[in-house]
Amino acid sequence: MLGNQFDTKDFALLAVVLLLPAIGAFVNGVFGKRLGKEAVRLMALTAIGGAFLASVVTFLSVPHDGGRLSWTVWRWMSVTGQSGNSVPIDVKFSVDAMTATMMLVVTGVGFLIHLYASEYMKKDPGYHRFFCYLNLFCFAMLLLITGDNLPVLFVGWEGVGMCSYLLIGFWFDDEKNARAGKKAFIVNRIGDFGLILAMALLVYYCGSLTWEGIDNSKLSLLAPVKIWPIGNLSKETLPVFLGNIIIPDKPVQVYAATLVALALFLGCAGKSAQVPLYIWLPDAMAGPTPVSALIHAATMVTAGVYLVARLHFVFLLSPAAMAVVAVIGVVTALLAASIGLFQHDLKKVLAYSTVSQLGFMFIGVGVGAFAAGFFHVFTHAFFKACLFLGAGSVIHAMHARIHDTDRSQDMRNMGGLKRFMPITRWTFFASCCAIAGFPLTAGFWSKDEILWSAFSNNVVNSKAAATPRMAPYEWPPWLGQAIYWGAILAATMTAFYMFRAYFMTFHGNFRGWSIVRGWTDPHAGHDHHDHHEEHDTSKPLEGPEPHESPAPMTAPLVVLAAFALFAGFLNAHPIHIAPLGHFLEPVFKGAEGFVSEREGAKGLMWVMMAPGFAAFLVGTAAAMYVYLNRAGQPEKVFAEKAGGLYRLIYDKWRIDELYDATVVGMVDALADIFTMADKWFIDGVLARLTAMLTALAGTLLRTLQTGRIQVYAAVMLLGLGGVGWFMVYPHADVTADDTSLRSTGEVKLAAAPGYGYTFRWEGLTGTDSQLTERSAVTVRLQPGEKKNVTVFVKNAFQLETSHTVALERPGLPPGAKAQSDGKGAAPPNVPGMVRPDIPTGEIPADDIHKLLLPRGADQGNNKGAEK
Amino acid sequence: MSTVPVEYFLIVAAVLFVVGAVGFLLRRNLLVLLMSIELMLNSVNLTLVAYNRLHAANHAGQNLAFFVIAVAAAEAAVGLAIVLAFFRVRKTIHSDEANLLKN
Amino acid sequence: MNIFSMLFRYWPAIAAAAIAAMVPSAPLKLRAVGKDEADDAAASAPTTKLRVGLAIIAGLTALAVQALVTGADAPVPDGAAHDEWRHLLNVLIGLPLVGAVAVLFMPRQMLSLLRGFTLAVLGVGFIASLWLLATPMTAGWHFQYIRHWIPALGVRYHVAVDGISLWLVVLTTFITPIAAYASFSSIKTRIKELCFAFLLLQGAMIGAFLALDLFLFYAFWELMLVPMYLMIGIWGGADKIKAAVKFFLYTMAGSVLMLGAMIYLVWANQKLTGHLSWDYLALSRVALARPMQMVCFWAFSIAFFIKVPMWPVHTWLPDAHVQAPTGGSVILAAVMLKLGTYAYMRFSMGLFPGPASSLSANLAGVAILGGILYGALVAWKQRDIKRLVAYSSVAHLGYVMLGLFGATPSGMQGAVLQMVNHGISTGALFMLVGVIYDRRHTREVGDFGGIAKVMPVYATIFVIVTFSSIGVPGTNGFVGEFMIISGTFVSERLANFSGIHTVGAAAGVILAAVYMLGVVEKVFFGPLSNPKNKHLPDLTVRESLALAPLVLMIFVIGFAPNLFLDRMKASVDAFHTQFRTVSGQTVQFSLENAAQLLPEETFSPAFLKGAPVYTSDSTGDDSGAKADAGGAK
Amino acid sequence: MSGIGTFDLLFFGLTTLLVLLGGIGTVAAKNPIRGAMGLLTAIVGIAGMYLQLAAEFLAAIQIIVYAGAVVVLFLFVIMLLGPQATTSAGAAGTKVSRYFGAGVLLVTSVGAMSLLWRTRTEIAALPKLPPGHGTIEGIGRELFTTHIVPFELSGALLLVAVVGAVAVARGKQIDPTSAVKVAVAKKPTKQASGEAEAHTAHAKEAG
Repeated sequence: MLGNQFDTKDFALLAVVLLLPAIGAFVNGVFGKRLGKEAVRLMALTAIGGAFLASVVTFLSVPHDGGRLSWTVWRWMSVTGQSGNSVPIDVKFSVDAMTATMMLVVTGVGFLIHLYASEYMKKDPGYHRFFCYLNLFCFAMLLLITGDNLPVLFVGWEGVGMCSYLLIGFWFDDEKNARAGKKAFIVNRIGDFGLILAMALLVYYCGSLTWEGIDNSKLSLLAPVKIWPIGNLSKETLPVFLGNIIIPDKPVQVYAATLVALALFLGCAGKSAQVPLYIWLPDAMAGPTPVSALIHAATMVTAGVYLVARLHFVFLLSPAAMAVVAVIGVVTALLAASIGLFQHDLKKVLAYSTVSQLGFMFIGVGVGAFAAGFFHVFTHAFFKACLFLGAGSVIHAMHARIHDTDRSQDMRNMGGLKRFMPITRWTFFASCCAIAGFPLTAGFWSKDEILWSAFSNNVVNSKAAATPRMAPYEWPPWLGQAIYWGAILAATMTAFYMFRAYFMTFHGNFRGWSIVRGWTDPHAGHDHHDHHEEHDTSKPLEGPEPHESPAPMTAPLVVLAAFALFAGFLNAHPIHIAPLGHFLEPVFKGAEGFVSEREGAKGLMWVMMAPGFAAFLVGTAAAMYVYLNRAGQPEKVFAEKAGGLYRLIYDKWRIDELYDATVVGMVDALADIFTMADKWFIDGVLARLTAMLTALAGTLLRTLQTGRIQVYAAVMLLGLGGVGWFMVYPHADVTADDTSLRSTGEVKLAAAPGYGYTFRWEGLTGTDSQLTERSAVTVRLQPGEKKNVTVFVKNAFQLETSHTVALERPGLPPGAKAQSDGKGAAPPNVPGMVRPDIPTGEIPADDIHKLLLPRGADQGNNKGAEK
Repeated sequence: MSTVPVEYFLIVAAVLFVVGAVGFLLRRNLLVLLMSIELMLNSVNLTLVAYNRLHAANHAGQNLAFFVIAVAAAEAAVGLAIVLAFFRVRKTIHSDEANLLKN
Repeated sequence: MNIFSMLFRYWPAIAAAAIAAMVPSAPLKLRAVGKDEADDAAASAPTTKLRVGLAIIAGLTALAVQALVTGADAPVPDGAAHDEWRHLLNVLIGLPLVGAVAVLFMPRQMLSLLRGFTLAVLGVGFIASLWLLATPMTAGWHFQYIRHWIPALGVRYHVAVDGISLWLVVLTTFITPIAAYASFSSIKTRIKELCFAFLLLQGAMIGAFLALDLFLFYAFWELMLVPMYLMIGIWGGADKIKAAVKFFLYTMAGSVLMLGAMIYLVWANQKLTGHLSWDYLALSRVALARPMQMVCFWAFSIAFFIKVPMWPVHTWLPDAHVQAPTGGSVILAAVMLKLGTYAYMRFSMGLFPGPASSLSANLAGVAILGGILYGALVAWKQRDIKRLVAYSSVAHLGYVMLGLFGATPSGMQGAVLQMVNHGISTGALFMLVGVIYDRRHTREVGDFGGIAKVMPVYATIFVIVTFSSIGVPGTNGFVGEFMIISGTFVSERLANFSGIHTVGAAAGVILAAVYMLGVVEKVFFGPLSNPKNKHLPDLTVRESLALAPLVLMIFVIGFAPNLFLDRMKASVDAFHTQFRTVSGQTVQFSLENAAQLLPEETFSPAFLKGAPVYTSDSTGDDSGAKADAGGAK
Repeated sequence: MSGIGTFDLLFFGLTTLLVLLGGIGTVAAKNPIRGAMGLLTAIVGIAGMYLQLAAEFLAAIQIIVYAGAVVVLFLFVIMLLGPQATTSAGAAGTKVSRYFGAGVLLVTSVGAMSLLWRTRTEIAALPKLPPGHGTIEGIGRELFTTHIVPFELSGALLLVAVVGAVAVARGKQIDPTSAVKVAVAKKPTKQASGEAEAHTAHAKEAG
């Protein structure tokens, strides 16, 4: 709308958006303690509020034709590309439609959560430290979104990882929280390992790391890359039996695009808690609830989806990677939803629901519906933040009497809170409907869009046809439907556990403590955060009525609930009201060629919406039956009957233990072996063994020193004898000067002189000379002729020895075809030595591209000598 | 002047040297050690003079022999002084006693 | 220049100084730990001293960065030789050595005189080294100074600086005063010998970085061992003698091999050119016979691998670090290890490019498996923090060596930058470990727990430095590692191994997080169980002033690495092209049993400026004069 | 072998006999006196040989210095040592190792002799002697022209040897002047012993 006010190339408003949170973090962090809580709160809120306003202005001034507002700050560094050219990496920010929306979400939801947290954390001594980290997190998230190239995104990427480490471990005096923070950072770091690999690959193949740069040179990603066998492993270099087992006859080759996409996806899986690396998110609930709301619901976890959407043109080049993304998405959705079914901790339920909803988003981007996936990110931010904040206000109320974190979050201690906390109850209910997919709510539209595109999309790599060498992977026709039905199952489970949580918390009677009207806290001055409860648990706990949270906590709840209900209409495709869809459309226009409607799914859109709605109905009804009418009895019955399965699901399928036993255990054992080897083997051999050997040699030689003079004299005599022996016997040696061997075939032989020596040569051309003083002889050789020359030496003591020298002149014997080039053997083939074998004669037209394409282009090894 | 060929004298000198060496290596008495050293030195002098007889242009051999005698005398004096001091300390001149150099 | 234009021009420095002055919070109970600073008894006095100190440091850094930025894009006067004062390098090397001798004559009791004099000399050295940054570092040698030392052997005093050695010299002059300043509070006995050791160390290290004559390099290389041996031996921990001897013998064994190879090389050069010369420029033209090339390469490289330390010969480092005093181990980690990597790049890759390029794939494998992964895993299992940080520097230097083996322009620039980064982050880490060692006299991780509650400022700085050493982007660690990893993948030298090597190197990033965060969690977080940790005083003035410049540099390099990279770019690119051409030639044309002299054209004229020039009649004595002229130009 | 005067041969046989018997006598004698006498006869024999080899001056020197001084010196020392001088022959070292040593020595010397024998050539004819060869004038002229430096040095050497021999042989003599103090210090009073201790402590600390 504002369109042309700002210069698109030097969009400095971004400085305001980025720097405000950074300044807020610095001021709160360094001076917070002295400024006092009010000032810290004011600083934090103004920082995020300002950033939000600036984001709104940016949102309005984003050009509609798919252009971007960019702002280059300075040259960060430059890296060497494929053929030695230097790839510049600048600190550059750019905003297009997607980034603008994400900025709105981050700063908008961020502001609401800051407002909420300023009330929630009021009594916490580390108030200024909390807001410093929160502001720093928003700065890092904004960096991530607005980054114009992968390294700047990576700065934000690890920045948010670092902030989540600090925030999860905020109450670090409890060992459990610190370990959860460390676990989150390390698992994120495993993801970042994938991102670093992807960046290295892109530098090599695309010669650039900015979004346009990669987009322009994305075709070079279609070069096949030999994955296996790596290095010089081949049938020859390996023992035979091992060789033909692990070395396939044709090397395993994969598109570079697939490698890059999978590496990127590993990063996204780490950050957005997908199946292999999701274990850190449930433990991240150890942090304060606003942290879970902001980081582990609205912003950070969606960074993975943002990255996949941002680099959709890379993912689209390899349908195999898209399939992996979609399948992992549906598997995560199912796994997390199943675990969420029986969790008792309210925040754990919400955590698993986040993981499951993220699975949905990855299904969306996996099947090529990037706009749908991104829209689900948009709506999920609202209702998940509202759920977490609702849970926070419930926990805040429970803290009145139950101070132990685990028991205050346990749903079995809650129940019937709808009477005491009406606002929290209704907002929680609204968000539950949204997430479960109640028709017309935000969740319904975004999830349905994903389900429909999963059902109908067919992904094909149209560009792959251009490179005939490797057949691109085609999607099996049934995969779309399989994902669709898996998602439907996950949706039912989502509806079930969400309403289970709702009913267990707000309905039924209050199980926390017996409510005594007008109850006053005996030791009022008690420090709110004291964890160790003195009074015994034998007599039932009394306490006041759980109170509704104060205004700054409930206001954000209401706003978020409103968005949860009505945000769906921003992109409701079936009823063609999709302003946000049109706004995002230019960003993903690159996807047309690759994603098309499956012919089997023509016109079935409205029909396929029914299973979605049915899922919602079944899930909600089941939850209502189990937890509202029968107040949770069936769950206990099921627990006794299928105890094993129940406990297995309750223990999160024991995936953590599986990881500990395999991956972590293996690395631990390897570390022990290395430490032991380092101490005993390497240090032992190099340091201690040599020391011991020298000591031993010392003792041996010491025995010679007997102190008696005659022994010394005798040893001297032996020495004399040895020298004498050497003098007495003759030594024959010959030095051959063959510098002119090649040209004239003439070799000058010279025998080593000695006292009283006489020489006799044999094997010369014909004449065997008698014993003469002559010690030097010249031998003439024909090309290709071999000759052995021996010299006999006699000395004054009439003792004689001999020494033979083999002489050989290279080249063909004179008779053969006189073609000998006379040059030494061809230069040896040194691995790694670049020798372009340029074929002589004309090059047929269609072979030219073979020469031009980067290394590994032809059938041979990937980065071998072909470069 | 004698017409005995020089080689004879060389042989005698060699035998005398071997006798001296045997004496030095086997006898346990320090004095006998010193005497056998004197014998060895004399045999060397004899060889020098014999060769000087063969190449009679100058008296190099004999001069060297002369100096060897001078040094031998000095060496004998000091050697005997040491033996005396050793005897005063160790009350014996048995060569095995002089083994302070043992490790 | 009225106040406003001055204010306008230097606003970043003034702003930085103002912010830094406000950072130390007033009510912080800064009880001085060191008893002898009686004058800091009053609680308020140290904070003002801290405020002033921090303000100066922050202001200077901002000024330096501003100067570097304006210097970087100021139009480089083409061809006009900047006023390169010929004797600058002699001052850089000579001043500390003369200072060391002067310290010996000072009375032993006047501690403040000794300390003041040492810091003054080191400070002047640092200021002088800033002049190096002022001149544009084009390819070729700068501030070259040549004088005949032993004409009979063809040995010359030939020192020069180029892009590669520039930052290492500045790192030395930057770190040594900090290490000295920090260790004056913790070391109370035999101050005179300590000052002597520091000054001798500084002189020897800078000499080693600048020497271009193999004999001179070897002299400084050995001289450097003596003061470090003294430091470990005298002020070390429990079994300091064993560790000092082990350190000395390991390095000495390596350098004796190197000396043998040097002598062979000089002899081969003499056979070819008829003149004896130990000069690096002359000897790099000698292409030995193929097997001898390999032998000499290994002789040189083993000496440098011991120093780096590379995998099989690294076991001296943990012992030396555990026993060394704080100042000693800061310098050992920050600068002395870099000598190994710098010398490998300069001498092993410079003199024997053929074997260096053909062996690069295998050596890179050792650097990754033995260095990055092995170092990280063993570090994870250590109970002693200093031993953990020692193994972590084995891992970090594995990256540096990988960058050198990969031999791509950005890989090598990343390697040189990573040397500087490692110097700063590991130097800071050792100082931080020294802080808690001075308070609790134990380095066992188990003895600490939850001290973030008692020492908040210390905890924050430790976490910042941890993130820098892990390589979180935005700090200096990431820039170096990223350039090295992308350089490895692009490198032709690693041929078909570059893929698996990149994966191995990137995996190191995970393990770095594992062991560093492991120790941070055990030391800082968790309940404050140990009673002795209840009332540990937070950072004293001296410690925070020592740490402040390092923490600032972490962020400066993290956000603006280009200031550093621009100054080394020309030299590294020139080195890279020379490495490629010469290795190509030596691999193809070197004979089996005879050495050859490479034609002069294979080397760029800028490189050969200052090489010994032999006129027919005399054996190079006048060449010295001409070469001096060359130097002066 | 032709041209050797019978008298010359006889004289040579006599001197060889003297030399070898003397040598073996020196080495084999139990009593050192007999050893010294053996040495004397060997030296006189060698002097005779010098005469045959036209080295009169040396023969004289040999008799004067060697026979006159060195052997006499040996006798003095033997007299000084008295009965202990004759060490018990068989005491030290087992018989086996000594005779084994002798056997090895003889074998090697015989082997060396046989090797030398292989290089034998005809005996070279004795060259004509220039006049005054071996006389005191010839040696004197050369001694004081070409070899003047060694001559002076040997003078210095002899001086040093004498002083050395005297110093070593004399051993630790009690300083006559200090006799008085020693007597006083005899009383074992605490003060003196303290002073002594201080003295020794000082000595140890200085050392």
